[in-house]
Amino acid sequence: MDALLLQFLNGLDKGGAYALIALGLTLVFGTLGVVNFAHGALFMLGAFCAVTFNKILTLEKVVLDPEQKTAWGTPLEIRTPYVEAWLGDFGAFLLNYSVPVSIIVAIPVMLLIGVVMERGLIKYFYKRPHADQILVTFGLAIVIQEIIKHYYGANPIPQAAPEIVSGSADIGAWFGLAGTIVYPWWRLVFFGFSVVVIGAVFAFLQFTTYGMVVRAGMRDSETVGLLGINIQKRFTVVFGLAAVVAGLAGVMYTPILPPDYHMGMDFLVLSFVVVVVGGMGSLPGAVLAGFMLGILQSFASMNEIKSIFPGIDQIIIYLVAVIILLTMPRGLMGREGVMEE
Amino acid sequence: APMSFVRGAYAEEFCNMPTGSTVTLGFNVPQSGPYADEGADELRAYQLAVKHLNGEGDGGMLNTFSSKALKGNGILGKKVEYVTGDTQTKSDAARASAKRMIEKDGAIMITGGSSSGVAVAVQGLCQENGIIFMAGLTHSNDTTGKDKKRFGFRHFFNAYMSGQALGPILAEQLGKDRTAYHLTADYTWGWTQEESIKNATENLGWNTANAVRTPLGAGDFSQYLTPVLNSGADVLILNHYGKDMVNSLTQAVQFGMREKQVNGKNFEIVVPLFSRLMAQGAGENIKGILGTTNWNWSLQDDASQAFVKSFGQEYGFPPSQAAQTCYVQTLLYADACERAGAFTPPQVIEALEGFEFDGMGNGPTLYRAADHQCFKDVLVVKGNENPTSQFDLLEVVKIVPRDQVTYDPAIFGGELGPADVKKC
Amino acid sequence: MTKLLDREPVALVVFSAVILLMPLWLTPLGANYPDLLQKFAIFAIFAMGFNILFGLTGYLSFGHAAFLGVGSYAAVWSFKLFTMNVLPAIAFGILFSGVFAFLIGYVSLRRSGIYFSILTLAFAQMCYNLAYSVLTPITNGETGLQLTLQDPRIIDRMFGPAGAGLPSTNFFGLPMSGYPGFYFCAVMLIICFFISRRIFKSPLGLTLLGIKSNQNRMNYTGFNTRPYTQTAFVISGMFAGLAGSLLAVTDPLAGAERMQWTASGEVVLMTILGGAGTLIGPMLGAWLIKYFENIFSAFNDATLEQTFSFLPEPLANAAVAISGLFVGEGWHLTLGVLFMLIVIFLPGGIMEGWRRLVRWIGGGGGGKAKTESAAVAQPAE
Amino acid sequence: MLTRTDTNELQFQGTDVSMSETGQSFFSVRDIHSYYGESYIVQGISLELNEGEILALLGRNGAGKTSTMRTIARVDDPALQRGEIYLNGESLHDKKAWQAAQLGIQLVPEDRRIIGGLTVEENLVLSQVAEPKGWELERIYEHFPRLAERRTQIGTTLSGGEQQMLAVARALAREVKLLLLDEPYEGLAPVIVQEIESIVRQIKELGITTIIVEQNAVAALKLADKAVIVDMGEVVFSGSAREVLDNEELRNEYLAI
Amino acid sequence: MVANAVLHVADVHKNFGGLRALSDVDLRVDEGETHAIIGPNGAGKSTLLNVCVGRIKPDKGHVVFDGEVLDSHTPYQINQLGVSRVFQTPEIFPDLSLLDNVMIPAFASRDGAFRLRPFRKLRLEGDVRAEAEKNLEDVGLAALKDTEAGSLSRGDKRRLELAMCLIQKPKLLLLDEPTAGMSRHDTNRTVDLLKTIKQRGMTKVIIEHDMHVVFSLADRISVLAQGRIIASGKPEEIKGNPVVQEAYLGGAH
Ligand SMILES: Nc1ncnc2c1ncn2[C@@H]1O[C@H](COP(=O)(O)OP(=O)(O)OP(=O)(O)O)[C@@H](O)[C@H]1O
Ligand SMILES: Nc1ncnc2c1ncn2[C@@H]1O[C@H](COP(=O)(O)OP(=O)(O)OP(=O)(O)O)[C@@H](O)[C@H]1O
Ligand SMILES: [Mg+2]
Ligand SMILES: [Mg+2]
Repeated sequence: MDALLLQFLNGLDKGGAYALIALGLTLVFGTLGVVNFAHGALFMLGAFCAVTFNKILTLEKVVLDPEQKTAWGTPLEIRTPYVEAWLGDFGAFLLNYSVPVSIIVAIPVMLLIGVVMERGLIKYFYKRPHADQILVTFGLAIVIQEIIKHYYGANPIPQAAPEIVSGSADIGAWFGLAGTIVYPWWRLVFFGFSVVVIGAVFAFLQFTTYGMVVRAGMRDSETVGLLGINIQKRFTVVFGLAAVVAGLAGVMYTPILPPDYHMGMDFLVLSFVVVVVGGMGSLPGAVLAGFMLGILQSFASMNEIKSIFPGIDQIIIYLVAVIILLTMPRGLMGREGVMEE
Repeated sequence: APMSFVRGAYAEEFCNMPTGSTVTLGFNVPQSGPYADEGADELRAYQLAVKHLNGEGDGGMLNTFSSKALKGNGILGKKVEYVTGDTQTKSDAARASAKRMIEKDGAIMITGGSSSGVAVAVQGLCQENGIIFMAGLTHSNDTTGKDKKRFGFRHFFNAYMSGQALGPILAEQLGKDRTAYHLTADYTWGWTQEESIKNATENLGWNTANAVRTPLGAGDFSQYLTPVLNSGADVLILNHYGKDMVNSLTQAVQFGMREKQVNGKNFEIVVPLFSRLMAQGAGENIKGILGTTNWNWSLQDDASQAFVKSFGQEYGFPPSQAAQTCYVQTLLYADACERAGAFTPPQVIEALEGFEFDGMGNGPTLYRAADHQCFKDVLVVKGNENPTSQFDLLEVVKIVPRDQVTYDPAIFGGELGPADVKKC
Repeated sequence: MTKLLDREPVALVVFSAVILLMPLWLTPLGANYPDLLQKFAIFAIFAMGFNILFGLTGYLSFGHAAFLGVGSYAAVWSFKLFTMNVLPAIAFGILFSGVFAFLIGYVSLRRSGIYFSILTLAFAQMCYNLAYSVLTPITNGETGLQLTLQDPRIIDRMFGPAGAGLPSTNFFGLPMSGYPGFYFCAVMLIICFFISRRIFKSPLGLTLLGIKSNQNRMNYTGFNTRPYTQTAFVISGMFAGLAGSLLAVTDPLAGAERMQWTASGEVVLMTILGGAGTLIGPMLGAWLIKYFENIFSAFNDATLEQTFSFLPEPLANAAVAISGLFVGEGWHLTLGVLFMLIVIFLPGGIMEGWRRLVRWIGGGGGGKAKTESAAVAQPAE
Repeated sequence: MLTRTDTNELQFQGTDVSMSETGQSFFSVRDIHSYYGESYIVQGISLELNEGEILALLGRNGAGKTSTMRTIARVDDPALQRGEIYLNGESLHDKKAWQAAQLGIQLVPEDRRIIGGLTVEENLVLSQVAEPKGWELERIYEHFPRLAERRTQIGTTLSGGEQQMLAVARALAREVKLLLLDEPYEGLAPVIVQEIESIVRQIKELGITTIIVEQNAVAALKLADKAVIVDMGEVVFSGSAREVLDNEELRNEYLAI
Repeated sequence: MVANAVLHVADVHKNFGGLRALSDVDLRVDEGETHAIIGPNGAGKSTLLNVCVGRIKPDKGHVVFDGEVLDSHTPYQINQLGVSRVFQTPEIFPDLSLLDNVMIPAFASRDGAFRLRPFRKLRLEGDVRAEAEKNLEDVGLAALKDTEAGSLSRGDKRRLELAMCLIQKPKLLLLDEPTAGMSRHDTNRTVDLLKTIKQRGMTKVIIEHDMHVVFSLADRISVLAQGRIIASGKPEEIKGNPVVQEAYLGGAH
């Protein structure tokens, strides 16, 4: 029973991540109709916002100590981080909270990246075939990746969660069953965060005319323009929003998955599957599919199930995707006519 | 007729026989994909080795190597040149790259790589083409076991040796009454390592609670980690490498496994195969975790010191185990040519088979003729609790002597195949 | 000249000449060694087949690499079980991938657009994941399926005992490595070109284009579109299977990565890069990507220094530093930039560039379209 | 039906300026040239209109009527390469479609362009997102009871005629200074044609300037003050509507009536 | 009379949600006849055609074509039985040339719903091409045969679609407002064309709001309003019918 509950928690957490990544993708893909293969790169850039922020905080003053030598005979370097040297305790506090604090940095940075990307490149591709969009965004993703690789290397760069949430929460204890359900605080934080972000995006797009205008613009931007609406601007905003959501997901995921330059590609295929299983053009669909696949994947990985179907955990997502797409023509909640050609 | 046929028209005795004043080696390393940093380090080591072979620089391990055949004038008087390629850590790409080196660049020896799949694939290719392959980083038993090849040699240790070396230390440090839970990367290397460690620990009286296979590149391992907590196991063994290991370890620590008490004992995590680059990726979480490694720059013997010195001076930081392996492999090949007095592969193979040497950083070493596996001391290491620098991540717990890890070649089967001369 | 190339025999002769003379005209580009030539031919077949599906029907399969993988595995098993002769291997490769394509296509083609793409992707990823781990007894997992000395090779054994080493693949005794291997692949490519050209210029091709343009109209026009798309899917799956088995023929090893989504993505990129829906565009795209992968990745600082040694020292250093970003480990960067440049400036891929060139030359009054690449690129239209 | 004067209409009349300060007509198009990619379609068309006038733009299929209207509405295709357009003293040729729309141009496109996936009401709400707004929804529903019934239906599943009503209604939901009607009667039953005709008359009474493209030339000319006939992207006749109705030769040659 | 009814729509009902699009529709179209359907917008005319070509399944009732009950037939099967349709919004192949647009339907009627001859050369299909050219000629688009259909003006697209249907030589041709958006000149040409077809004995159902067209072509007219047939008969009868006047034609006519 605890095992099941724990797996359910895992599923929620994973689902939160999938949903969050898919959410940004579905904005661009399901709403603007751009097959954005660079979405994973945006996720990765978010994570690297956290890395960079941390790097800046830990910039070190290097003093050479001619007395001591390294194993290869050069003088030993003595390093002290500037922030700590200048700001003392506050510096240490900043360092400790560098991941959550970097959200503040990531929002404007990702917004800027998103806007520049849309203005500079994507906007010329709204009317182009999907194939062209794939090629250009894939090219862009490679370029972004390689730039990151050039500056940060290929090795993962660990990011620590703040100390206060680095341990585990004894959830069982809240219900008088101490020690049975123990779950890392950061994962709970991540889950909560994803729910909040998803909620905020929903509120913005589902329940306001803004969302309707954007959907309309995606169907027929010319006619929407004829009604006096500057649809280009709204596309830019939506794209920027998608970049921010992807970036925030990246930032918050760093303590769970030490980021490297390739992490975007690793998530790319999965996020496309989530979006399509959810149904094109549907935000709730993408979120639902994210959680559903996350939870199913967790359960499929249980030893009891793996022993009956070896390898099921490796293919469960694709298997479920196939079953859903075959039984429901437009995924879970897809709209008719979106990307069916 | 196409021009390229002309090259074959030389009365070539064997594939890519060096005829001019130079000899070309092929360095096939991962330059993209997850192991790109490792590949970059390997390439640095190769470049250093070439320098030393050609008599430039301080000579590095040339000075400590027990065989004194190398004179710093290239190989057999021919200047060493090299070509590079990207394996992408994919067998297909690695083979394509190796083929380019053989067919286009005239490489007489191929070396490098950072995974067993690539090593086995390229080794097979080299066997078919009659080119010597000096494996880079490959830890699977298969490379010199069931997939061993006459033209392939491995300086790196393997999973079996990791198990043999690690087992007694685990028993010593963690006690004999332990229950282990394995998480294993679901492919050949993972399986051989799981098997080796399982055998070694079970022989010492440990129980195995479960051994669970995890998909390669799973990213989030939480669904495999939570069952560990309630399984009654008190040791978690992560048979993962690279990114998978960094992720699973980070997440295991997040799940509070380091602080846990099970059966009145501290819960422990073991990572049988370590590398410094991985340790860097895992950050704080690596501290105090036990594992094995092929070589570490903190070793105090002359050879290691000499190598660290020349590498550090050249690049400003110490070499990784991958770098050391690749450096040594290059020197060993060159030395074998010198001793054989020829580049002819069968003769070089003969010179390498059963070769005993010292002064390459791992103590006395043997290239066993029966399977081309090299036998030397194995390092049991631990994540350093108090690193003195950003490179000082691993602390050597024990140097396990070579006898303790030597095994009967028959247990892994395989056939070396013939050592005939091939033209290309 | 264009008119002339419209004639089938002329087109075939020109195409064959270009392909068979590749070792010659690729020499200045440093790409004239057997392995790369083989890859050029093989991936051209793969992309050409993919184009029969994507270029004609508009169905974008994101799982085509599965058929490549199946073709390879089938061929290697044929080598292991029966004979080192390549003909049965190719036959098995085509057959098995055809069957796979039939099954996957049968299911996936129930959906269109992105839903279809994801279905094919899901199937291919399942194949890949299983091949990598659970199906190791059949696929030999990560390491890839290889020949071993213990293989039964029933048919070969009937004719003589096994030699000491591993036998090589052969075409009735002619070993299939090196240049003979390339010429074998080249002949296959020429046959595939012929088939593909015929399909493009047949009523079937026009029908498939109709499906791409307006499937709804096709239904009300009396066509049962499913069997048509299914046919295109199977044909292109078989092309992929052939390509896969040729990979095994020239190099008898089949790895699971061949089925990964990145491999499927690669053929999509090749096709779009060259120009989807054109006869030879996909082939050009395949060449370009393979060229970069194999040649650009091989540059290192030493080779760059040599290249720029004619420059004065500081200039040469700068040149090495800058160009070093784009070659060697930076070859991906070059590829990414190239993708973007081509799609931004040449919507419609390389073939679009070609058309513009022709128009420009034609418009410029020169009329001298007899550049070297003229011969390469022309048969498409 | 539109005889009641409410505040809205008064406002329209309040801003009544028949000539702008520069002394030009209320709306003028001067020698416009536009292209679809490389095909040259609108080849130098000029029009002049005073406020409140109706212009009938006539010509054969493919003559370039739709292209002219689209150029005036400033959509991207066909691209305007040369020429000037002014509405009420403001230049339009350097504006984008949405800017032109905010200045009071409304195009009712020939293929209606009801937006898929949105309901009838959403389609109407959409046209009131940007300022300045025109008729209130209630008023629209009053004039088009059929749309009121279909409020929550997806717009694209309306019958052809219903879609046409929606397209006209959508334009009226915005404050219009110049209404461009591209074949508004197409596909409409005679009763509805009469209905729309009367709406167009009322629009004229409100002082809204209108350009109407219609194959049913007689019907259009009955409404119109001026008429322009285009052929092959050029103006071949420009004059009063009466002249066309009276000139049999002209009608035979370009209109086949 | 029953014997030679080519099309029989028998008691067809269709609801969309709460909306009754068709109720109790019973319609017979005789061999060789041109049957016009008129009615106000949203009356259900297009829906009726949709039921006939299998795009929509009726909730109740049947469609019988040429003695065959079209209950489980798919659109392509119905077309193969000999029913072609011109849509209200032109359905053409926008990326293909006009000639290809017309050749494709010709293949469908010659080769059936599916026939695989991948290696046959298109160039050898001279007779199909010639016929396609002739059909384009008939609708007056011969000069444009190599242009992309997507760039046609709207009236031209309609004529193209007509040509695409005519080349199939269907037994029954369903026309949904074939002359909408056509200039008077072209409308007249189209009417002439449809008249010649009539002489060839092709049965037609035509929906049209243009009364000139209706009265110059129709043998019989059915009037549909709110999903019901409210009148049916010879053109003269319909013209004089006061209910029809009220519901459809409006006072003016
Ligand atoms: N998107 C396009 N690309 C290229 N050419 C086009 C495009 N749209 C229209 N044309 C061409 O422009 C010319 C004028 O077309 P337009 O639609 O303006 O005519 P029209 O007078 O409105 O005709 P109709 O009465 O049939 O609607 C036609 O010859 C048509 O083929
Ligand atoms: N898929 C659908 N869902 C809901 N309602 C529909 C659907 N299709 C048609 N309708 C409704 O059914 C009614 C009949 O539509 P239909 O298209 O048959 O009308 P019509 O007689 O062809 O009109 P018109 O002359 O304007 O084209 C309309 O009110 C329309 O809104
Ligand atoms: Mg028009
Ligand atoms: Mg209708």
